[in-house]
Amino acid sequence: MSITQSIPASKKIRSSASTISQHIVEIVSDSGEGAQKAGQSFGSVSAKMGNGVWTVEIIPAEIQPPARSRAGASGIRIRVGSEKVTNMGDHANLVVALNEQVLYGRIAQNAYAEGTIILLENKWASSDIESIRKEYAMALADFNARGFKVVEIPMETECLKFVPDPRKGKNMWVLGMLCRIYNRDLTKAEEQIRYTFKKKSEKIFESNVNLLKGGYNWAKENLELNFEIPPLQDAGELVVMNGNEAIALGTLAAGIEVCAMYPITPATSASHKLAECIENAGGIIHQAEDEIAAIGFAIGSSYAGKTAITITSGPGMALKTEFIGLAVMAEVPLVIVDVQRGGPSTGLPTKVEQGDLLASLYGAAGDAPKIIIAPATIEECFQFVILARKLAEAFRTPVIILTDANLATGVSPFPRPKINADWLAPPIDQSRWKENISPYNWDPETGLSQRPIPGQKDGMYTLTGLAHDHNSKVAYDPEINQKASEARSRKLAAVLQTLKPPKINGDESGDLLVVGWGSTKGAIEEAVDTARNSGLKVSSLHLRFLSPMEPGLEEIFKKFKKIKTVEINYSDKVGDPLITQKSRRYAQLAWLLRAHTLVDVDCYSNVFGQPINPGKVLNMIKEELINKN
Amino acid sequence: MSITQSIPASKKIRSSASTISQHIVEIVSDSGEGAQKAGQSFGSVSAKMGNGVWTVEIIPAEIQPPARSRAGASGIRIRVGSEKVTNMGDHANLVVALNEQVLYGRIAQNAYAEGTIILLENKWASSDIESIRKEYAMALADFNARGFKVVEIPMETECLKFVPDPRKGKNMWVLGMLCRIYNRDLTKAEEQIRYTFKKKSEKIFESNVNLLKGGYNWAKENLELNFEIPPLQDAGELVVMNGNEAIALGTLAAGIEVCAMYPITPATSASHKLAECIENAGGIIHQAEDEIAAIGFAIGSSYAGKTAITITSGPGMALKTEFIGLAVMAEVPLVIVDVQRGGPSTGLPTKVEQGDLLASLYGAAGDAPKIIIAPATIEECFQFVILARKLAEAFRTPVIILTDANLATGVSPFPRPKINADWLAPPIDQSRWKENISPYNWDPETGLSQRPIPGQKDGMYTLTGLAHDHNSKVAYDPEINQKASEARSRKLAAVLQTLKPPKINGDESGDLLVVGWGSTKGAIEEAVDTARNSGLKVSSLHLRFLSPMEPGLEEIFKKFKKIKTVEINYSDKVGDPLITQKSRRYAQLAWLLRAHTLVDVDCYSNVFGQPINPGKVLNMIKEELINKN
Amino acid sequence: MFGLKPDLCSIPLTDEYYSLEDYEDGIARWCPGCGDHSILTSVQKLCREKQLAPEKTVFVSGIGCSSRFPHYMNTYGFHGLHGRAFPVASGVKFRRPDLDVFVVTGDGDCCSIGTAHWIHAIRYNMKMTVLLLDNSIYGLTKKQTSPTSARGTKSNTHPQGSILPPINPIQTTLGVSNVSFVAQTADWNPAHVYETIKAAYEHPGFSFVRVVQRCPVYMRDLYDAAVSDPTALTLLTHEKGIKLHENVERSFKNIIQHDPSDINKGREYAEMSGSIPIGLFYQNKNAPRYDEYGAFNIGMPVEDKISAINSELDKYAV
Amino acid sequence: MFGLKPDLCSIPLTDEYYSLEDYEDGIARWCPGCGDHSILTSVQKLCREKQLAPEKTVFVSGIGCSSRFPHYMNTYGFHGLHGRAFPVASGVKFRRPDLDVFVVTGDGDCCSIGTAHWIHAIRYNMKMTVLLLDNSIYGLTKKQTSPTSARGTKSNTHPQGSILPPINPIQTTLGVSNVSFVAQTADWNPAHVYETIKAAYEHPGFSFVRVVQRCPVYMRDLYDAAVSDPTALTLLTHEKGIKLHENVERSFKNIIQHDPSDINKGREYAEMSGSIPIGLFYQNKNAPRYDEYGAFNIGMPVEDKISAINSELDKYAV
Ligand SMILES: Cc1ncc(C[n+]2csc(CCOP(=O)(O)OP(=O)(O)O)c2C)c(N)n1
Ligand SMILES: Cc1ncc(C[n+]2csc(CCOP(=O)(O)OP(=O)(O)O)c2C)c(N)n1
Ligand code: SF4
Ligand code: SF4
Ligand SMILES: [Mg+2]
Ligand SMILES: [Mg+2]
Repeated sequence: MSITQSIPASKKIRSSASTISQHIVEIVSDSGEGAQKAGQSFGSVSAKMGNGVWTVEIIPAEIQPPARSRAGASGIRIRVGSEKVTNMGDHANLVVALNEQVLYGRIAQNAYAEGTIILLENKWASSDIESIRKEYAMALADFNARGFKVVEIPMETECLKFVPDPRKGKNMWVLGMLCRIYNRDLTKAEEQIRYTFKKKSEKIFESNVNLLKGGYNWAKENLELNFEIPPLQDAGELVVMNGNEAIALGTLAAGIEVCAMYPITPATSASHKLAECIENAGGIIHQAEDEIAAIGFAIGSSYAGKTAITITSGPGMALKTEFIGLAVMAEVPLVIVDVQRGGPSTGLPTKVEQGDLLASLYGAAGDAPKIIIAPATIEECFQFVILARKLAEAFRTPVIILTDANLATGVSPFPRPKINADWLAPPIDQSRWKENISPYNWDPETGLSQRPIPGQKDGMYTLTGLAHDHNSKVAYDPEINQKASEARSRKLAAVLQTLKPPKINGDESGDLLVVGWGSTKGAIEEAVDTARNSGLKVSSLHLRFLSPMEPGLEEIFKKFKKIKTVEINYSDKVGDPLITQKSRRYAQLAWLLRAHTLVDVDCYSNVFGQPINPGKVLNMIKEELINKN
Repeated sequence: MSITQSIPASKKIRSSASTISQHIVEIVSDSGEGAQKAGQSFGSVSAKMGNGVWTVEIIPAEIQPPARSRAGASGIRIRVGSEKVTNMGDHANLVVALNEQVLYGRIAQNAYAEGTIILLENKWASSDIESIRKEYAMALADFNARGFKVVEIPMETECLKFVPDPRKGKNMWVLGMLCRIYNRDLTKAEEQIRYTFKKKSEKIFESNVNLLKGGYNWAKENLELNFEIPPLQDAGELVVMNGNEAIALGTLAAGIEVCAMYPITPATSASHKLAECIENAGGIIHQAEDEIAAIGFAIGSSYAGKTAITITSGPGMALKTEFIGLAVMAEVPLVIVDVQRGGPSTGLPTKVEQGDLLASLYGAAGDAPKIIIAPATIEECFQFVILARKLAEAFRTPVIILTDANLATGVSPFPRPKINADWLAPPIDQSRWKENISPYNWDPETGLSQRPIPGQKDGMYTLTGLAHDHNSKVAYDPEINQKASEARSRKLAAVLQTLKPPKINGDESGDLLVVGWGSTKGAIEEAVDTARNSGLKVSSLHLRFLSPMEPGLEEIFKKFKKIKTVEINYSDKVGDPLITQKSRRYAQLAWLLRAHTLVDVDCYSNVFGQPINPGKVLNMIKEELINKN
Repeated sequence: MFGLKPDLCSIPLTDEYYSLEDYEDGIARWCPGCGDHSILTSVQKLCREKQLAPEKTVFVSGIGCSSRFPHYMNTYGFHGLHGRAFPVASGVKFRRPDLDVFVVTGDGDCCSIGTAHWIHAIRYNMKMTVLLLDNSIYGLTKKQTSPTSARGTKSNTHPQGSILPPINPIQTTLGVSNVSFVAQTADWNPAHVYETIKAAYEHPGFSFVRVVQRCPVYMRDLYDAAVSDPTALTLLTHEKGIKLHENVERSFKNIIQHDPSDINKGREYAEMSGSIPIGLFYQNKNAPRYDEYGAFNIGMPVEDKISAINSELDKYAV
Repeated sequence: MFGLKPDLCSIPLTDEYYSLEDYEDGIARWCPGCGDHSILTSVQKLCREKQLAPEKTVFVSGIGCSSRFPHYMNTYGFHGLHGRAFPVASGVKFRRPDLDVFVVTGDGDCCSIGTAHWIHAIRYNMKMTVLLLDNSIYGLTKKQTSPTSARGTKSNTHPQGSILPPINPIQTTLGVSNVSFVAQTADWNPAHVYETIKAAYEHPGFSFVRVVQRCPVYMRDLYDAAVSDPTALTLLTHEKGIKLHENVERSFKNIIQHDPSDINKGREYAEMSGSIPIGLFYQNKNAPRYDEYGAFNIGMPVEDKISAINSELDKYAV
C-alpha cells in the first residue's frame, strides 16, 4: 500500500470523489478547543464503517500553553485506511487547523510534506489585532512556499450561525466537514455524538448535531475535496481504545485484584483507567507513597494471594530494581508493566523510546533471570497481561511487560475479546499443604516448584532474599547457592520449551531481514511490504519474547545476507567522529542478538522521541539494498 | 610455581628445615581467641622478611557463635611464598586449630586435603566433660581417615606456664610456634607485638613476648616441622592492607573530600577506615539515611565542588540506579565503588561474587553510558580511586569501580605509594566563567565539555535530568535529544582513544585464552603459569576497563583456538537438563565479549560464594586442553 | 476472598490447641544476652494466649539482627529487604483480613532507610502489630550509627562520636496524621513487654510499639546502667492504658498517670529525658483503616467480574 | 575551600547592585493563575532585598510543576529527581558555606516519595530555605491524589474520592527531633508570603515553609472560597514571630498570639481545622547544624593532606 499520494486540494481544482487506499488526517488547535473529541469521533465512525483506523493525540508539553503558540499545538491525527492500519504513518495528507501558529509545532515534528492539504480557519485574517493579521499573512505565504495546499475556511463565521461562542462547538462543525470530505455516514456520526454527550442535555446534543450538519453541508457546497476510502469486508464486533486502556482491561481479564502503582507519565493513564473500573471487577488499586512501596505492596499481595500488578515507566523501574531482584530470588509471581518513555533519567517524559530492554534484563545485581515480553499491538497490550499473569504463576517468577508511549497513546480498533472464565485467576489455594513437600521443591529438570500461600496449613515458611535451600532456610553451604541459582535459571530454559520460532513476514530468505520488537511492528511491516512490492528482497521478524529469547533465530538469520534491527533507542552511527565498527555502541536488541547468535547484527535506531514511521524504515531498506549495492 | 606439595608432617618423621616455595597456613578457633591477630602478625613478619604474603580472615556467619561449633569457625589463612603471592591459594598445608570442631567448618569449605598438617590443641582429650572427650576422639579418628597429618599439642598446658588464663595469650604462643616452624625472625616478631599492643602496658607486652618465646622454644624442642621459604630480593618499602583499606586510602590520595555512604556488607569497612582518617586529610564522611540519599548527597557535592565518592554493594547499587542515570544525563563527575557480594537480592552478603557487571552497565533506563573499571589487585584498589577521580572530571561522567569481597578482605603487601601532589584534586575553579561558553559546550569530536561550578560568575545554569540542549535548557525539538545522546556516548569512544590493548600473560597465540576481570587475576595467572610449565598452550588476559571495553580484543582472540572467561558469577552449564548451546545463559563478561567480538566466547563460572582458586582454574584448563582432545 | 466476611476471618478457624512449641522454629541465632531473645519469647507467649493459627499468622521484617525474627517463628514469614517491611506487610494484609500480620523492624530498618514507608504506614492505619526493636545501633552490619543513637555515640562510622541528636520514634510517630496506637516498652521488663504487645495486638488498627532493646555486643554500657537502676524507667499508666499486674506496677519507682486519648500530653511525655517513659502514649480506636477499604470487595464471583469487564468493553465498542 | 573562612563566605563578595531582572530567567511556564507565579515573584524580591549574588545562590528542586522553579531563576539551579531534592541540596551545602541554598518542592515530591529525605533533612538542620509549594494534588502528572489531598478529593487515581486523611506537613515536621523553623503561608497573600520567606531565609538553620498553593486547573474550587473569605486564614503572630506591616496585619479577621518558642502550643495550632493557620509555628535558633560540621575542615593545604595520608600509610608499613 503506498503511503502518500497527492490529490486535488483547492477550490480551483475540480474532481468527484477519488478513491484512495488510506489518508492521514490531522486536526490541530490550541488546547481546549475539542480537536481530540472531534478526531476520536471521526475515527470511531470510520471504524464503524469498517475502515482500518489509527489515531494518536497531539499533546503540548505544558499543561495550559498560551493561545496561538507553536509549543502549544494540541490536537489529533487520524489515519484511515481500507486495510488494517497499524501505525500513525508518515506525513499528513489533510490537516484542519484552527489557527496557523500551531501548525509550526507540527512542522517542527516533520509531520507535513509538500502536497499536504491544509484547511485553515481564516478568522485571523480579519483579526482586529494587527500583529495577528501579520502573523497570519506571513504564515500563509510560508505555507505556500512549503508547497502545502492551503484552503482558507470561514469556520468561525459559519459556526456563529449555530452557536454564540464557537470555541465550544467548532470541533463538531469540523467533524461535519470531514464527514463530507471522506463520505462518512452522518447517522453514525450522530450516534457517536449522542454517545459522547450522553451525560449532557438533549439541547446540547441537538446544537452539536446542527453544527455537524452545518459543517457537512458547507463542505458539500464549498469544497471539491471528496475522498472515498473503501472499507474492509466486515471486521466483526470491534472495540477501539489505546494501549494503556488495553493494559487496564487486560488486567481485569487476567483476574488480577491488586494494582499497586505510583503516578508516572506515560504509564499513569493505565492506572487512571483501572482506578475507574477495577473496583467493579472485584479488585482495588493502591497508589503507594513511591515506586518502591508500590512494588513491595504488590509483592506482599502476591505472596499472600493472587498475582498482583505494578505499572510504571523508566525512572520508576530504576526504583523497583531491588524488589525485582527479591521477587526473582524468592520466586514471587508478579506482573510489572513498563510503559517506556525517553531516557536516560527524566529524559523525555511524554515521548516514546524502547530504552528499557537491557535495564529490565540486567537491572538487578547478581543473576536475576525473569520473563520479559513486549506487545506489538494494542490488542496484544490486552492479551499480554493475561499471558503474563499465567506465566508468572506457572513459572513462579516476575514477568515484565515492555510497552511504550506509542502504544500507550495510539488508538485503534481490534476484535472485541470474548472474556473467558479461564483467563481470570482462580481463587487462591487454601487447602492443607502436603506435609512432605518443601516450599521450594525445585523440579530438577525444570526448576519449577509449587508455592504455599499463607492460610495453607503445614505450608508455613519464611520467604527470604538471602540465599536459601529448598526449605527456604538460609544457606551456609556453598553448594546450595549454586543449586538454587541453577533452578531459577533453568526456568527460562523451561519457558523456551514452550515457544515456537517467530513467524517471518515475507520470504524465509533474502538480502535483508529487519528485526523489531514492541510498538514498531506496524511501521516495519508496512515499510517491508512496500519495499517487497517494489521488488526488494527484504523480510521482517518481530519478537514478543525478549527473555527468554525466542528460539530458532540463528537458523533464520543464516538465510539472509544481512540482519538489521529497527529500534527506538540509542545507537552510535559508524562514520560519526571516533565511531568505528569496534567502538560503536549498538541498539539494545541488536546487542542482545549479537551475543545470542554471534551474527553481525546491525541496527537502525534513533532517540528523536517519535514513533519510527514506515517512511523512515523504507528509506533505510532502500539505503541497504539499493544505494549500497 | 607448584601449588601444593607434601612435606614431612608428624613428630615421627625426621627432617631438617626443608626449603619450599610457598605454604598455606591457617589458624582456626572459636571467635575471640585472637587467631586473626596472630595470623596478621605472622603475615607482617613474613612480609618484612621479604616474602610474598596473602592473608584472608575466616569469619563466622553469626556475630557471636557458640564455642566449639562448626558454623563458628573463626580465624585466618596466611599464604607465604618466595614470590609475590596474589591469592589465597588452594588447600592449606598447615593448620593450627584451638579446637577440633571448628575444623569441620573449614572442611565443609573444602579448605584441606590429604596431607594437610594439623597442629591441634589437645586439652580437649582430657576435658572433664565426657561428651567433649568423645567428640575429640571421634574427630581425631576422622581426621586421620581423611589423611590429615595430625599433631596433638599441649597448648593450654604450655601457656599456663606463662599466664593464668590462656584464652588471652594462646594466640601469641601459637605465633611463636609458627615462627619456629617457618624460621621467622623473632626480633621482627617482637617489634610486631610491640606495634600491636602499643596502646597497652609494658607488662602486657612482656607477657606476650614471653608467650611468643615459649611457643618458639617449645616447637624447637618438640617439633621436627621446620620449613624455609626463601624471600624475594628486597621488595623495597611496603605497606600491607586489605582492598577496602586501599580504597579508603586511595580516596584520600585522590583528594576526594566527601564520601557519602550507607552501611552495607562487604563495603562498609572501607567507610569505617575513611571515618577514621578522612577528617585529618581535609575531608568528611556522611552516613546518609539510605543509599539513594547517599548518592544524591555525593552528586550535589560534586555539582557544587570537587568530585565526591559513594561506596556500596549490590543492593545499594540497585537503589542508586536512578541517580546514576541522572549523573550520566547531567554529566556530573562522581566516583561509585561497588564492593560486589553474592546476589541476587540479599543473597550471600559476606561472600564474593562478580555479579554486578551487567547491572552497572545497563541498570539505568534509556542509554546511560558511563566508565566502569575493575581493580585486579589490592594495590589497584588504591590506584583506581585516583584514576577514577581523574576520569570522572576529565570526561565529566560517573565512574564505577567494581571490586569484590575477595579483594575487600584479602590482605597483601605492595610497594608503598609515594603520594603525589598531582593526584590530589586541585581546589575548584571559582574564576569568572567565559561569557560565551555554554554549560554543555559539547566538543563535536569528543563530546567533552567544561562544567561551571556554583560560585563562578556568569556560569549560572540549571542542571536537569530532562533532555536538554547545550544551554541545559529543556529540549522540545526532537533533534536535540539525539545530538545530546550522541555527545554523551561519544565520550566513551574518546576514552577508548586513550587505552592500549591489554597485555597477554603467556604467548600471543595458542590453544586457549583465559579471560578474566577483577579479583580473579592472581588465581588465573597462577594456574596459567602452572599449566604452561607443564607444556600446555594456554595464555590469559585480564581486563581493567569494562566500559569502554579495552581495544584490540578481536585481533587477540583470533590467535587462539578457544576463548574462555573465568568469572565468579552465574552461568548455565551445557549438558544440564534443558541447557543447550542455544538456551544457555552465559557469565557476564563472556556475554559482553560475545556481543562485542562475535567470537564464540565460552565461560567457566560458579556462585559458590568463594574466590576461585588456582586449582579450580588449572583443572578447567586441563579439561579443555587434555581431556577434550 | 473465598466468600468469608472480613469480620469472620479474624476468628481463628481452628479447634486444636497450640502450645508454645507450635510457634518455635529452630534456635534463635542472636548473640547471648541480646534483648531480642526475650521479645521473641513474649511474642510466642502472645500467640499462645491468643491461640493464633500458625498458618494464619504472618511475620514481616526487613533486614537486620532484629529482622531475623520471622525465621524463629513457626508461622508464615517474609524476611524481605532492608527498610521495606511496611509496604510488604501492607500488601499482605490488604486483601487478607483473615491473616494476623506482625511487622518486626530495627531502628535502622524503620527510622533510617525505611522512614518514608514508616510514616505512610502510620497514616494507612492498617491493622497490624508493629515491633520496632530499637538498640540504637546497626547491629547486623557491626556497629554503625543509627538515627536513634544518642548524640556522641562512638561507632564505626563516627569514631569521634555521632554528630546529630537522635530521632525520637515516638514523637515522630505521634506527628503523623491518622496515628492510632503508640507505645513504648523495654526488653528487660518482660512483663511490661508482654502486656504492651498484647494491647498492641488487640488494637483495631496500626499499633506501633518501640521496644528499647539491649545490644550487649555493640552497646554494652548503654542499658546496663538502666537495667540495674529502678528509676531508669518511668511508667505511664491509666485505666485506658496498658494493664499491668499490680506487683509489676508496684516495682516501678516513677509512675505517671497519662490518659492515652490526650495526644498533646502524649507528645509532651515523649520528650521526657533522663528516664525512659514506657507505656501507652496515645490510642484512637476509631481512626479510619485502609485495610477495611482493601477488603470491601473481595470474593466477587467470576460471573460478576466478567459482566463488569464486558460493560467496560461496551464503552469502547464501535 | 579556596582559603575562605566559612563565616566570611556568607558575605556576598560583590559590590554591584542586583535588580529584579538579574534574578529572572525566561517566562515561567506555569498555567495562568497558578499560585507558583506569585511565589516566584516573592522569592525574586527577597533575592534583590538581600542582594544575593546570583552565582552564589543555588535553587534545588525535585520533579513537579513546582520543581520547575529553578529554571525561572537566573542563579545556579539543580532540577533533579522526583523526591530527592533534599539529599542533593544537603550535598551542595555541605562543603559550600559560601552558597545560599534554597529547596523548592511539591507535596508529592516532599511528602510522598521524598518523605524519608524530608524527615532526615529536618534533623540535619543544615542552613537552607525550604519552600513546600503545596497544592494538595499532583499537578505535573495531571491530577492524582497527593498525601495532602483532603479526604474525599476526587482525582484520577481516586475518582470516587480519596480514602485517607491528609498528612499534615506542619505537624509531621514538628515531630522530628532537631526541628528549628516551621512556618506556613498562603500564595494569595503575597505580603505574608514575602515576610515568611524572608524570616525563613534569615533563620540560622533549616527553615521549612509550607506555602498553601492554588492549582486553578486541577483544584479550582479548593481555595477559590478561601481567597474570597477573610476568615479562611488565621494569623499566628508574635514579636518573636513573622513581622508584618500593620496594614497587612489589620486585614486579618482571625489573629492569634503564638510564641514560636513554645513547640507544644505550636503542635496544637498545627491541628487547627476550619481556618488555615499561617505564620511561625516554631523556631529554635540554637539547634545544632550539620552544615557547620561539614564546613569545619575545608580548605586544608595540600601539604597537610599529604602528610596526613603518609601517617596513615605508616600504620600499614611493614
Ligand atoms: C539496601 C540495603 N542497604 C544496606 C544493607 C545493609 N544492612 C543490613 S541490616 C542494616 C542495618 C541494621 O540495623 P537495624 O535496622 O537497627 O537492625 P539491627 O541489626 O540493629 O537489629 C544494614 C545497613 C542492606 N542489607 N540492604
Ligand atoms: C521516580 C519518579 N516517579 C514518578 C515521577 C512522575 N512525577 C513527576 S512529578 C510527580 C508528582 C508531582 O506532584 P507534586 O510533587 O505535588 O508537584 P506539583 O506538580 O503538584 O507542583 C510525579 C508523580 C517521576 N518523574 N519520577
Ligand atoms: S549484634 Fe546486638 S542486636 Fe545483633 S544479635 Fe548481637 S546482641 Fe543482638
Ligand atoms: S497544573 Fe496546577 S500546579 Fe501545575 S502549573 Fe498548572 S496550575 Fe500550576
Ligand atoms: Mg538497630
Ligand atoms: Mg502538588
